[in-house]
Amino acid sequence: MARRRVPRWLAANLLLLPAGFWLAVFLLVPLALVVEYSFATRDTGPLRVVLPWTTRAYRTALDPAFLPIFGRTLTYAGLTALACLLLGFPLAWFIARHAGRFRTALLAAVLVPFWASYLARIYAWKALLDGEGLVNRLLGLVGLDRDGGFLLTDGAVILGLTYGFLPFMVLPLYVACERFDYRLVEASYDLGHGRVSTFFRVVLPGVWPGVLAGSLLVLVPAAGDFVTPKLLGGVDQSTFGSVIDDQFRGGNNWPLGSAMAVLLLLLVVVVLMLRGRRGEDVL
Amino acid sequence: MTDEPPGGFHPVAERTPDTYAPVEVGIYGVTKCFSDQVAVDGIDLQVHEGEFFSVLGPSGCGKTTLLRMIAGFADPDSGRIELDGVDMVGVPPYRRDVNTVFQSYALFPHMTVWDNVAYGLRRKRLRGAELRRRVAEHLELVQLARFAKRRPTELSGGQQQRVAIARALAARPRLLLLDEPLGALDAQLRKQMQIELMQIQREVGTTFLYVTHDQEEALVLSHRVAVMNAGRVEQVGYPEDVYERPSTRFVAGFIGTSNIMDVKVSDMDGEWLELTGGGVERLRAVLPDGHSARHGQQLSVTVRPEKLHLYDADGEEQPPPGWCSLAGTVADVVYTGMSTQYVVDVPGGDSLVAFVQNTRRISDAGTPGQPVRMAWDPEFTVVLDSPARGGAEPAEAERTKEEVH
Amino acid sequence: MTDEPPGGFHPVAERTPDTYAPVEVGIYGVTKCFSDQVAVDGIDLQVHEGEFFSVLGPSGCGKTTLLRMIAGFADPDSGRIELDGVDMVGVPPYRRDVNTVFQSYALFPHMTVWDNVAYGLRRKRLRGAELRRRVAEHLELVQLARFAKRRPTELSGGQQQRVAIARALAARPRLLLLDEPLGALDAQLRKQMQIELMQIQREVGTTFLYVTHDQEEALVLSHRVAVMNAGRVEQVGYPEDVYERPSTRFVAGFIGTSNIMDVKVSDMDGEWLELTGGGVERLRAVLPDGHSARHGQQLSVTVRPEKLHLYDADGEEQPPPGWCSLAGTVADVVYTGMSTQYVVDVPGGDSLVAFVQNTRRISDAGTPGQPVRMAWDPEFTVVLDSPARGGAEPAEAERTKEEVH
Amino acid sequence: MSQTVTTREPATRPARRRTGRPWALIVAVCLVFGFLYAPIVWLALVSFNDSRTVSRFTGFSTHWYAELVQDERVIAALGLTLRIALSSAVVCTIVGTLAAFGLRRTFRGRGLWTVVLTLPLVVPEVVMGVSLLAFFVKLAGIPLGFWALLAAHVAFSLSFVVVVVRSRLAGMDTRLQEAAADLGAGPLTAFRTVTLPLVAPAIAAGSAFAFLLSFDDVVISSYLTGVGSTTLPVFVYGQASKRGVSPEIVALSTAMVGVSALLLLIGVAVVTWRARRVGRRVDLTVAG
Amino acid sequence: AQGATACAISEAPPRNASGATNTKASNNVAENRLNFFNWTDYIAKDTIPGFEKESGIGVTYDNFSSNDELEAKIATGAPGYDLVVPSDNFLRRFVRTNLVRPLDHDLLPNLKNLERRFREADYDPGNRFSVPWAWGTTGLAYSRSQLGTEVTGFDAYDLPAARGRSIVLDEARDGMGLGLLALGYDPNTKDAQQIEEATRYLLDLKKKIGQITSDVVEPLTSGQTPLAQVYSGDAFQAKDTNPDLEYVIPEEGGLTYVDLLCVPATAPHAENAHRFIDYILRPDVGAELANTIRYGSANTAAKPMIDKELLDNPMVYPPADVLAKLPFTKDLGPDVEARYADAWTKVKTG
Ligand SMILES: Nc1ncnc2c1ncn2[C@@H]1O[C@H](COP(=O)(O)OP(=O)(O)OP(=O)(O)O)[C@@H](O)[C@H]1O
Ligand SMILES: Nc1ncnc2c1ncn2[C@@H]1O[C@H](COP(=O)(O)OP(=O)(O)OP(=O)(O)O)[C@@H](O)[C@H]1O
Ligand SMILES: NCCCCN
Ligand SMILES: [Mg+2]
Ligand SMILES: [Mg+2]
Repeated sequence: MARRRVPRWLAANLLLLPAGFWLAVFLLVPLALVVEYSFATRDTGPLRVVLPWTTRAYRTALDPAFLPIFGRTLTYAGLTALACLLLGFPLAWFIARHAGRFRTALLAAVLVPFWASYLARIYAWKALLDGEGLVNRLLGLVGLDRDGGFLLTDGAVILGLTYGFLPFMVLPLYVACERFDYRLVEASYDLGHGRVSTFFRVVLPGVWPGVLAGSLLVLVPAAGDFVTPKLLGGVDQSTFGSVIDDQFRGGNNWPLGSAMAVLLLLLVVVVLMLRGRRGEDVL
Repeated sequence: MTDEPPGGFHPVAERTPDTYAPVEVGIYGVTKCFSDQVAVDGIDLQVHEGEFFSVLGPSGCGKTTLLRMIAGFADPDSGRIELDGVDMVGVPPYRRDVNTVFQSYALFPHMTVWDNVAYGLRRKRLRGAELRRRVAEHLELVQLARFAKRRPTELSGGQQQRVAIARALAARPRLLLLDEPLGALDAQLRKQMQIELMQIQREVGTTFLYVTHDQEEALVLSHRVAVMNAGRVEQVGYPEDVYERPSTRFVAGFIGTSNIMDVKVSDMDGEWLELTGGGVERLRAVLPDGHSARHGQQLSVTVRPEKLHLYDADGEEQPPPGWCSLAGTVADVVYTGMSTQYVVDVPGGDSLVAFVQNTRRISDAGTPGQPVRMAWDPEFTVVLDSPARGGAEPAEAERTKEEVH
Repeated sequence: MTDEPPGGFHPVAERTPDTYAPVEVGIYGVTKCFSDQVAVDGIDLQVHEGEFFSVLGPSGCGKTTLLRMIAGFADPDSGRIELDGVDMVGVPPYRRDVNTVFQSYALFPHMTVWDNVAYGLRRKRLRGAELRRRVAEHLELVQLARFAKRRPTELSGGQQQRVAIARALAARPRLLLLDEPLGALDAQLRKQMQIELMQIQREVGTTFLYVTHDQEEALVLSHRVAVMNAGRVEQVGYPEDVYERPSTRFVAGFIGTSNIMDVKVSDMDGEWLELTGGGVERLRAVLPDGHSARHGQQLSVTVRPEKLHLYDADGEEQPPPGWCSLAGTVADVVYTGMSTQYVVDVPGGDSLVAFVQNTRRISDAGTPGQPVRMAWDPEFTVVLDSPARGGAEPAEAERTKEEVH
Repeated sequence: MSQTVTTREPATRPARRRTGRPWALIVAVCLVFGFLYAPIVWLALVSFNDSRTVSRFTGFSTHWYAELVQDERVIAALGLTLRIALSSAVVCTIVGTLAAFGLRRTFRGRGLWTVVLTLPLVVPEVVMGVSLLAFFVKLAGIPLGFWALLAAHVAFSLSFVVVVVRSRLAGMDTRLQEAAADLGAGPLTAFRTVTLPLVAPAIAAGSAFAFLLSFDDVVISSYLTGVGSTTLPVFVYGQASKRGVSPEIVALSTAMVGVSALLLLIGVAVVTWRARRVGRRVDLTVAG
Repeated sequence: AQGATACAISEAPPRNASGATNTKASNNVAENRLNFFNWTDYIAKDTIPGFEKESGIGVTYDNFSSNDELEAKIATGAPGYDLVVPSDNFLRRFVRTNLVRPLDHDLLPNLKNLERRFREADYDPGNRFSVPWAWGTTGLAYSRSQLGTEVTGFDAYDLPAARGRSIVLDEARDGMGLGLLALGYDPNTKDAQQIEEATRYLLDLKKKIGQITSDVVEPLTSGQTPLAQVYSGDAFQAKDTNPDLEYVIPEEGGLTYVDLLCVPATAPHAENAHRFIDYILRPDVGAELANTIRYGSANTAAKPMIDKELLDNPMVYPPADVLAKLPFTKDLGPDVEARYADAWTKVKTG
């Protein structure tokens, strides 16, 4: 009757097998093609490996000229994640702690607007942010309007990104808040810490997995999104994602686009490898 | 009753609270309901500065709820709570100079034991060496110095509870609320901690509001004790008042073991009542001050098991004349270490309990089935406030009442 | 020692376990370490079928860890655990006919009280009316019938604990592990629950392995008791063995209050030892079976506080001749309800504790500063196994040892 | 009680009655919902606009809705998109939840798995689209269309499910699983009765993500749509780049939001009703 | 040194020698089907139903929104399309990489209906691979009321009302073309120096404009932008809803673009594709198409049936002197094309 238990590593790997299979076939193998292409010689036709092998694409990709774009990408993504956190936390906290039996309904209500086509939503924002748009007119009432509206500004891009990615912050945060033991807040108040101190010392660490997950889910796709900046941003809205996109579209430079993508992946892999123990449970 | 100067004899002089000290915690007509139930039901209590005040009561009687309102985690539905004379309604917990040892510990899981204890001190702007000293001191107090770097999940239940105590104590508030702070500790450590808590309380002069389910603990540690039941306070008084002169049937049944008998007044002789019932041959009791009784009145009386003396039914030693006494049969003998507990069936279907200290080896004790005579000095017969109720056990009866809400 | 038939006198016949019954739980040389510490250190224990077996020990001594290994949540690092003669290594918890009342309750937060209790029964394929009957029965047992629809978070601490008990009991396993199951209950309810648990145990014949920090509870409920310290078992035996004849200094100090004295053998007379030390005028003790002593040997002896008699130092009543006796001064008098505890300073700087049952009103008691004489029958002097150690308190000393790991 | 005279300074500020509700929080929540629904309200207004332009309101009309229901291509695209989104959400939920559980405790290789499962978040959309296109057509010989789209959508949505479910699992009280095992629940039963209900919010969130990501994807899908299988976003994007967002699409968006809001309300009603009924059942159980 | 390797992404082996002029086209799959891949909203209502009715061939009609999307699909080899509509610059790349098959002129008797200019165009002389679907020009669209003046050339980007709100197309050759034309250079120049100057000019222009994007219709109709470089067809789409708009070919010149029907090398129903091409070359069909999409028609025979108003519109059918300033985008070979691409990347990211 005594029977050895399935060892933990085996159980874990079995559970991971379907995901691993899927990603190996539909992500890693295709990415291998990208890696191959990144070492090819440039040609104007797509999807052809053109010899000789060269690292030229990598040299171009590492050109410091791309640094400002990299910086802008991070700024967009970072500010978007921050904005999502600032907007998402009150929402998540409220739903988790005060919404009672309307929890699910409110959560779903966060997602409902996303049934509208992405482009339709963005165009709606364009209209709202325009010089003649509602936002500008409302702000005009308090003298905060801006000539020509807020369209084609970095602010508009961040707003658009925030709008698009907010659910990706709210849901993980909600999940974390719902699990959070509110008695710890009471303990903190009890020991004399006010709301702000308690938030940073007890609540935030308590919901940290959710913050991490949400930030990851917002930060990374926001950094890769180039459609939103293109539609809402001004002239200088090139992001790392859009540069890569440009290299593929218009047949500009497929090996360069591939090389940049490979570098981006490497960067993320390194960051993941170096992340702290605390994050390991989430990412 | 609560503000009277000490009435009874007080065995340990330095334990006497200064009942003329200002009121630190004033609870006036406080009521708190949950959706379907009254958890705290119109409580009035005043705790004085520097007092060690205990609240005793059955599970679910509203002790934790009361403490939560004092700490500020919940607002009373009606009534008023004053700390130091100031109405506390609307004052958030972190502005009250009150700390709590939580029944569920509520330790911060993401902090080490050390950081948990330091948490309240940081708020008080303690830094560097001073902070380290205070934390170390309190960790030593609860014998956890070597666990400083662990996380709460890596501790045993008792160890966690000790961290909770250290954390609340370290902040040295004016008022400390302790919600069954020693519940998870073994008797040995518990006794040590009791002594530590008492010493700290006497030294620092912090007012303690102490919830416990251990009656002995309450009696030993406290200046005064309140006994709660189903959201109400049934009796407030000095430990020996509550123990020796329980005012209600509930208190008598709840504190220690009580032999409660439903009897009838058959005669009155000055302050002495002659009673019949419970199979006792001659039952007498002193009428409590301020009470009156009439002939034929139904009453409940009680006598503590340790006041009962056991005599061999046919032995030569017999109770002194004038004692209340009755014959019975030993039904059960339970060895409890320090003493042995005899359950004696008496005529009429009831049974009484007597404690006999094990001053001898236990093999000297009686055995089940043995006929015995029980007797006690009538001055230990205590007349209870509340009228006799149905045959239910007191605690049971209270719970049933609770269900009415 | 564990498999010997009952040796001492047993006050309550029906409580005698059938120690010839098959071994239900066999623990052989079990050790369990956490990263930096040995939690369970080579334990050997056998619990028999139908036995009510208690484990007592200080906070953090490894009780919960031991239970977790029996339940199957953790595997021993070395050693073997057998249930019903079958080696359990590798058998998952759900294949062991064992249920646990968790120290931390571990109630399912997403289920009502009712569903929590029904959980184990559903796993046993109980459905419909039968299921409802069993759940209702157990909810009534723990007096929570009216809370059936609540979630655990809406209950008081004691109520949660009762749900945990009902949940584990309802499944009626062959072996029930109870980890401080009554810790959060008031004394009244606790006593009721003790009786219920005992009745259930006797009725159903389930083997109980019971962890408690309440010594009296252990002594009252159990067939046998094991005392643990720092991951090891210090003594296993019948309750009165452990209480009256503690074999180590630790057990003596841990169970009840003990007066421990470090003494020297000054003479030997058959089985009687003449000892000097502790300021006692004539100190005698019986050498335990199987032990030897030599002249001049250092020993520790103990005497229980309830065995001590107090005499007015200059009163006319004096101890019987032949008794051990010494003079001292009352240092503290603590009222504990049923009895009063006297702390008496004796020559040499030590102090001894005596319990006197409050058979009289407490105002009759002595007062601090009063000179007294203490005496006891030498047959109650108990010689301890372990050699005398430094001046530290026993429990303290053990904890220090614990630190060595 | 007459001794309540205090001469010392009050220890706390003067009492101020606290109201029961967290008003500041409620205001914040309303503002966030305002932010979320502002463009939707605008779309709804425009969808009833008489004229073709989406910027000037010229009169009320349901004209665009009428046009919409007649547009077979939009309806077909919507049908395909919904089928893919639902399938993708189902696959992602199952596969992703399993993976999240696999990563729950440490074991050798967890770091590597984590990296692999995070990668899809990072791969730029074009790169993913192009490489998958090459993979399907050149390497695997899988025809473009439903299955290719599904495979791709699952590949890029999977991480979302994994991340959300993992964040819920992190630090979940393992004692509850132990309690379930203790009461005789095997791993599957314990999972179904205890773990699953507790992680359900995260799983639901994850599947919602998977659905929305698939439902809204343009870039990757545009490379993988096969002959006769255009998804709605790809169709809309094509149209928009030609002549802006058509009022028809605005009408469609409004209708989708309207329908999902309606479904939501029905769902709430059903759940509330069921909860009441279950409550009553337990009532009876207790009574009887 | 361009060679296909054995690796995964490799050039599909040419199915036929690219030199052949007249190859027999037949269906690989015996099916009455045609898979047609075209730009969104780029067809007349009756074009497909008419063809289906007449030929008995069922048409699957799908849309794409950029040449790149189309190229990627065609390039992988087997997406199943029989007929696609790349723009002229992409057709040249398709031809160079053997992605399209030569047309079987025997199956295209109506080829004769084509205007001469499109029979000899240097993107595909002799219509070996393609037949024009529609053509248009790159120019400027503007809002007269917003700018308050007529626009004649690229100096309109300096108008105060246009500052920060105007648009340049996000397409390498069109965008660079704007720079080259503004500086008076040939938009098909191979001169590295001129390309470099145009880059600098555009970087400078960037400071004045609002966006670089190809999505111009929406901003123009809604009035968000008062000035944009546009394809003529898009301009008319926008003008449909916003009559305030005007389209002008700047005096510096512009480019002519043609969207071309061609048959991918892998087409399963090549013969059916030819039947469709021939159908579209019919005067009535061509005219209906032109009247609907309002792009220029290359079908001379259809002219009589095209709306007078369209024919007379110089913006759709510019007079000869203007046409002379509107060259086709030429294939400049891989190296120069790459130079344009890099320059454009620099403009966008700089
Ligand atoms: N997960 C863990 N990691 C590290 N140490 C642990 C862990 N769990 C328990 N310990 C340590 O092992 C020892 C034994 O713990 P255990 O929980 O068995 O004690 P216990 O006897 O049940 O105590 P208590 O009466 O306080 O509940 C303690 O010192 C504790 O700190
Ligand atoms: N959140 C809640 N919702 C509903 N009822 C509650 C809630 N919290 C407590 N109660 C109920 O209020 C009553 C009083 O609870 P409280 O926690 O004050 O009891 P307690 O005296 O502390 O008991 P214990 O000794 O068991 O901890 C109990 O009957 C409990 O079930
Ligand atoms: N239909 C417009 C295509 C433009 C290509 N350059
Ligand atoms: Mg409580
Ligand atoms: Mg424990």
